[in-house]
Amino acid sequence: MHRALRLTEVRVENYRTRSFVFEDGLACQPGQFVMAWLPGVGEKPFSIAASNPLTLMVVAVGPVSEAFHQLQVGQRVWVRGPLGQGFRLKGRRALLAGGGYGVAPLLFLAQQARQQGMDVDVCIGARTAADVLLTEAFERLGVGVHVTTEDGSLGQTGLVTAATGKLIETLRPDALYACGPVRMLEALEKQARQAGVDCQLSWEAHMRCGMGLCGSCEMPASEGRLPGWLACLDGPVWRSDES
Amino acid sequence: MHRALRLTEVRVENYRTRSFVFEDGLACQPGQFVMAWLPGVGEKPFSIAASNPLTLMVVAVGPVSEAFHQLQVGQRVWVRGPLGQGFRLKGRRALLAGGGYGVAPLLFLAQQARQQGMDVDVCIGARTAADVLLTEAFERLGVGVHVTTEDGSLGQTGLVTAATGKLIETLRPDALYACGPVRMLEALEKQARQAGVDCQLSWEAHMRCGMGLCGSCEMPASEGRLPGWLACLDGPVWRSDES
Amino acid sequence: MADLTCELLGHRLKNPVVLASGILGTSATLLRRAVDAGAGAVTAKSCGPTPRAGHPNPVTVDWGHGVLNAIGLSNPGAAEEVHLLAEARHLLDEVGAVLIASVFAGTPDEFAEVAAIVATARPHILEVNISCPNVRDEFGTPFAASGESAALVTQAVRKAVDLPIAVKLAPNVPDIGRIAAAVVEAGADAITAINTMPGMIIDAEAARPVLSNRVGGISGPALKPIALRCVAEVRRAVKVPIIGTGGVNNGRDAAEMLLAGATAVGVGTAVWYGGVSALGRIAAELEGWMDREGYATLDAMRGLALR
Amino acid sequence: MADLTCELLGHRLKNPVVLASGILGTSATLLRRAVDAGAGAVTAKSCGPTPRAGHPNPVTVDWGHGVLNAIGLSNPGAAEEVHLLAEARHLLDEVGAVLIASVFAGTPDEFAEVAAIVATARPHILEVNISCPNVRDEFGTPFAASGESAALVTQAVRKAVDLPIAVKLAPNVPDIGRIAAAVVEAGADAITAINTMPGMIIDAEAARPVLSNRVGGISGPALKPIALRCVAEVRRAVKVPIIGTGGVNNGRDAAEMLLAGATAVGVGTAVWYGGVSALGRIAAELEGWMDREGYATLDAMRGLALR
Ligand SMILES: Cc1cc2nc3c(=O)[nH]c(=O)nc-3n(C[C@H](O)[C@H](O)[C@H](O)COP(=O)(O)OP(=O)(O)OC[C@H]3O[C@@H](n4cnc5c(N)ncnc54)[C@H](O)[C@@H]3O)c2cc1C
Ligand SMILES: Cc1cc2nc3c(=O)[nH]c(=O)nc-3n(C[C@H](O)[C@H](O)[C@H](O)COP(=O)(O)OP(=O)(O)OC[C@H]3O[C@@H](n4cnc5c(N)ncnc54)[C@H](O)[C@@H]3O)c2cc1C
Ligand SMILES: Cc1cc2nc3c(=O)[nH]c(=O)nc-3n(C[C@H](O)[C@H](O)[C@H](O)COP(=O)(O)O)c2cc1C
Ligand SMILES: Cc1cc2nc3c(=O)[nH]c(=O)nc-3n(C[C@H](O)[C@H](O)[C@H](O)COP(=O)(O)O)c2cc1C
Ligand code: FES
Ligand code: FES
Repeated sequence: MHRALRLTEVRVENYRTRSFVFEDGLACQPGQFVMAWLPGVGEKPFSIAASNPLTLMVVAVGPVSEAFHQLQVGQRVWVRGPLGQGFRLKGRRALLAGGGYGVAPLLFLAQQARQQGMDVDVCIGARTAADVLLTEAFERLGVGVHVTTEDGSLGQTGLVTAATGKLIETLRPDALYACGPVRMLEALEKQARQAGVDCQLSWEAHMRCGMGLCGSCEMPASEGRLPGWLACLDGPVWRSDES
Repeated sequence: MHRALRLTEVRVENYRTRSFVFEDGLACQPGQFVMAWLPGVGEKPFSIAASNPLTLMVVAVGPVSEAFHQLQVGQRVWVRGPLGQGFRLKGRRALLAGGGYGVAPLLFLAQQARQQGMDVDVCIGARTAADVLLTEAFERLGVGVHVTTEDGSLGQTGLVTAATGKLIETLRPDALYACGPVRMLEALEKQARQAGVDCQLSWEAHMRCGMGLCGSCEMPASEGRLPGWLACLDGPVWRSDES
Repeated sequence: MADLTCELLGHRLKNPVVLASGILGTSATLLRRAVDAGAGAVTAKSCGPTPRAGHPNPVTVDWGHGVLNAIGLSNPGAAEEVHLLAEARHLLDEVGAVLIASVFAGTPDEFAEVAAIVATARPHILEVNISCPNVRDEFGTPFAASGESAALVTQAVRKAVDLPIAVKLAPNVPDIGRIAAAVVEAGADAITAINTMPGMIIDAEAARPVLSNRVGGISGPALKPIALRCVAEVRRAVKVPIIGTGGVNNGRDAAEMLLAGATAVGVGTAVWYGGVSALGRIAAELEGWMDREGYATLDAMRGLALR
Repeated sequence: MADLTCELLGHRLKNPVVLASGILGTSATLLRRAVDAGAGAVTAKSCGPTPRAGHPNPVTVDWGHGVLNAIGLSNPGAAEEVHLLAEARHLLDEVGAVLIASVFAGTPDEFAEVAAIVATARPHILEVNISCPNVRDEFGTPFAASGESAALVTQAVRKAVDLPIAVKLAPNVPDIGRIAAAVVEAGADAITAINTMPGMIIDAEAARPVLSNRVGGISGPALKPIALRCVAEVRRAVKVPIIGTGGVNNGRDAAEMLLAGATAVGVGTAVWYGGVSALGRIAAELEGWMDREGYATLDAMRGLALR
């Protein structure tokens, strides 16, 4: 069943991205997601950006996400979850890498890691300066922030892998945690494997049931993932140390 | 749902009465009952004679109770419950009165009362000496036992009310607790009212659902009981202090 | 504070909670008790032409997600039922509650006879139970199974009595809307939806069905989505009032039933989960829920989920 | 140690647990995963003549006593399904598991066409889904609603393929035994009982049905007593094997299904409650239960509750 949760705060994160803070907490792990239903509009998966109070960060790109952006404080969103398998922090030193809404679950992860006293760095990749998200929020947690933009309008010029490549060498993190577009994750997986660093990657797939029943979120087998891997049930986070 | 419980002991109590001891306990109060189902035979209500391990005492009088008497140690009985409202001990001094299988829930009640350090006396009424039940079990608990038989073959001659009448005067119990045939309960209720003593009476009614749905256990309204009183839901124990 | 009053076939209910047939409806005193506990209207246990003892125990089982019952339509017969209903009418008039009688029979003609006898006790409404799943061996497939047979019974009862009649439908049909349309066409003033869904609980260790009748009717939580769907389908098919019944256990469930298009809300198995006071609690919870959600009247929410 | 092997339409299953259609049956790799997790046979997702995207989200909801779904028969179309099934057959042959294909369509002729196409992939068994409750608006009342229409589809498929066929029946009919008899008469080699029961879940605060399709099919715990009753009724009506499906969530549930007369046991929603490994766990629990209760083979317990 869905729980109808009221919004207590709507924060503008950038020109097309808002964070939605709810009245209640939800016991969950970073990397898990919820199915958020806007009655009459639709239901989509969203990563959990904070657990207490529950917070989602939504990029307006289509019907459901744009309807989200119409919501005012006091209105309700219908949520079921938490669903799926999240990240599992390991060791003392974490390197995070995200693109697009992918920084949302990483913020939650960074919060947990810092609480446990870990050293955390995050690489945030974006097309241009206007797309960069959450830098201040990470900084407030005491996380080292490394921005890359494709057009060089902020931070280092290039893809996020430019930043992570160097940081893997210099920081020697115990694991790399990432969420973002498929291409980015594929590049990061390769990078981590070559450097011999564990990685945990949150994959996006087309989700319908979110319950491991319908099969629509099956991911193609890869070097790491077994055949028949379901993003909603076995993921969204895949861990190199689980295969 | 029924729980299938195995018998660990079958005790002969008299020529037509046996106690059945089960492998498991059942959290319940004296005066509550269970519906016991013998698949292929039928299901009937039985008072709980002890809760841990669960014990029922059955008088063989018809199809279900006679099938009970065929059961051997190791066989199973299907039980649902506990159901209904039991006795509630009050004060320091309890007078119990029972006839027929009615002594079964009183034994459980006496055990609880003695554990709480109360003074307990029980009056056991029967037609003849052979029908008298559980005297030793009560004595072992340190309960004062007062037997009456209609033919005078054991104890005092007469009905159980002969004994209770005197004991109400001499013991001044805080309450009278009784289970037995309707006639006996009616007489005891009158006696208690006249003596100004609280009473708690366990009534027998025709039970089908045992769940307060079917209406078959409705008792006629009386001085004490409200109209629409259901033995399975509101009883089987009726308390003079609840009306 | 939301207004819970409800108009049902010309009668005003203090709230939409209706005690469902077969639950505590076996005596005038129990019907009155249900009203005192908070029901707006009460339905008597279904009564047939002649006395029936019903099935031997076990007749009910709570299987974890609902109750399964095969009481077997125990009833005192129509002649005796008249006294029961007359006394009930008397006890309910004292407190201004609505009495619904319920009848079943083996043929349309017999339905008419039983209805005519029972009507002499002047219940406010007559419910026609064409859907009891527990006696099919004796009476063949229930009348609720097809629009034709359902309409035949309805017509017969319609001619026999001048009371408003509600026909009670079964969920185990491919298209309940079609059957509702047929009985309304045949003269039904209202629809009660639904009766229990036929089911069987087997005890694995006993290697037997638990109920002595083997098959029984599912009620309670497991029935709710079936009932909501049936009420919605009936609502789309006909305009008459619906007594939406099945799995209502709290005020929010009652709200869902109203949102699906029910006029009033039947409650049965909730009495097992919460005692007789569940009737009044459900009405009170509904009021609280309406206040929180900003509905002032039942009309404001009725059928809203079908928009 | 009890012998769990099971003969189904000429094929030997290592255990009677069959992955039900529509659960994880959308690819060869997922079908193989279900086998690796412990299923004795697996059913592919129902496939129709042409590709279908299915309904928009929400398509499923866990409502506390079961799941309601209206996926909307998403499928790649028969032509594409042939590749999926051929690959699945290949992956399952490696481990000796049985593959059941499933088809649906809008007319008996179309059923025959789809069946003939799908049969070219040589699944071991073909399931004929005449009972999906989620597409009735598009295809009219489901074929499972009457013996006549069910028989027409069965005959058409029977003529089109030389594979053993199991016809999958719906619970929302007055007399499932009669429909089973009609399809067996028409050439069905087995019956799958049952598909989901049509239901609706309304979210009170949203004042809307949760599923975008409004109506969906009930599966899981709430369906179990309906399924057991249907299996028992089908068992009494016909002699062919039954794949008993509905609400089986543990080994004891599987035992109940076998005691009701099922030959094999379909499992779907348990995968939500317990993950894919539920399939193997159910088989293992059934074995443990049989050992404790003293059944050496499935035959020893099959239909025992109907004595
Ligand atoms: C596990 C998981 C977690 C997710 N977490 C989040 C989250 O935290 N925040 C969030 O905003 N979204 C998240 N998404 C994506 C989200 O579920 C929706 O897909 C997204 O909101 C678009 O839905 P829509 O109905 O608005 O538009 P749709 O009609 O579904 O999409 C419109 C178009 O935008 C494209 N698109 C989809 N997502 C994006 C994107 N992020 N950036 C650019 N184009 C896109 C689609 O491919 C399509 O072409 C997550 C998805 C998954 C599977
Ligand atoms: C709340 C409650 C608690 C009960 N507790 C017990 C209990 O602890 N032990 C117990 O043995 N029974 C108890 N009973 C009675 C029991 O439920 C059955 O009624 C009894 O076992 C007879 O059932 P039967 O199927 O064997 O015979 P039935 O066919 O039901 O009865 C056979 C005949 O015996 C008569 N009869 C029923 N009970 C008795 C009796 N006790 N003495 C003499 N005649 C009787 C009946 O009126 C009938 O004429 C209790 C009943 C209730 C309502
Ligand atoms: C014990 C029991 C007895 C019932 N007897 C009858 C009956 O006699 N006539 C009838 O029309 N419905 C009868 N029903 C069905 C109920 O009236 C109601 O339709 C059904 O239980 C669904 O509602 P619920 O889920 O609130 O119980 C009975 C139900 C139960 C549980
Ligand atoms: C998400 C989902 C999708 C389903 N899709 C199909 C389908 O495509 N074809 C079919 O015949 N049955 C389908 N079913 C019904 C199942 O095969 C099964 O009959 C039903 O779920 C009851 O079994 P269960 O309680 O074990 O889930 C589906 C069920 C679910 C839950
Ligand atoms: S979304 Fe249905 S299985 Fe993952
Ligand atoms: S036995 Fe059914 S109400 Fe008491």
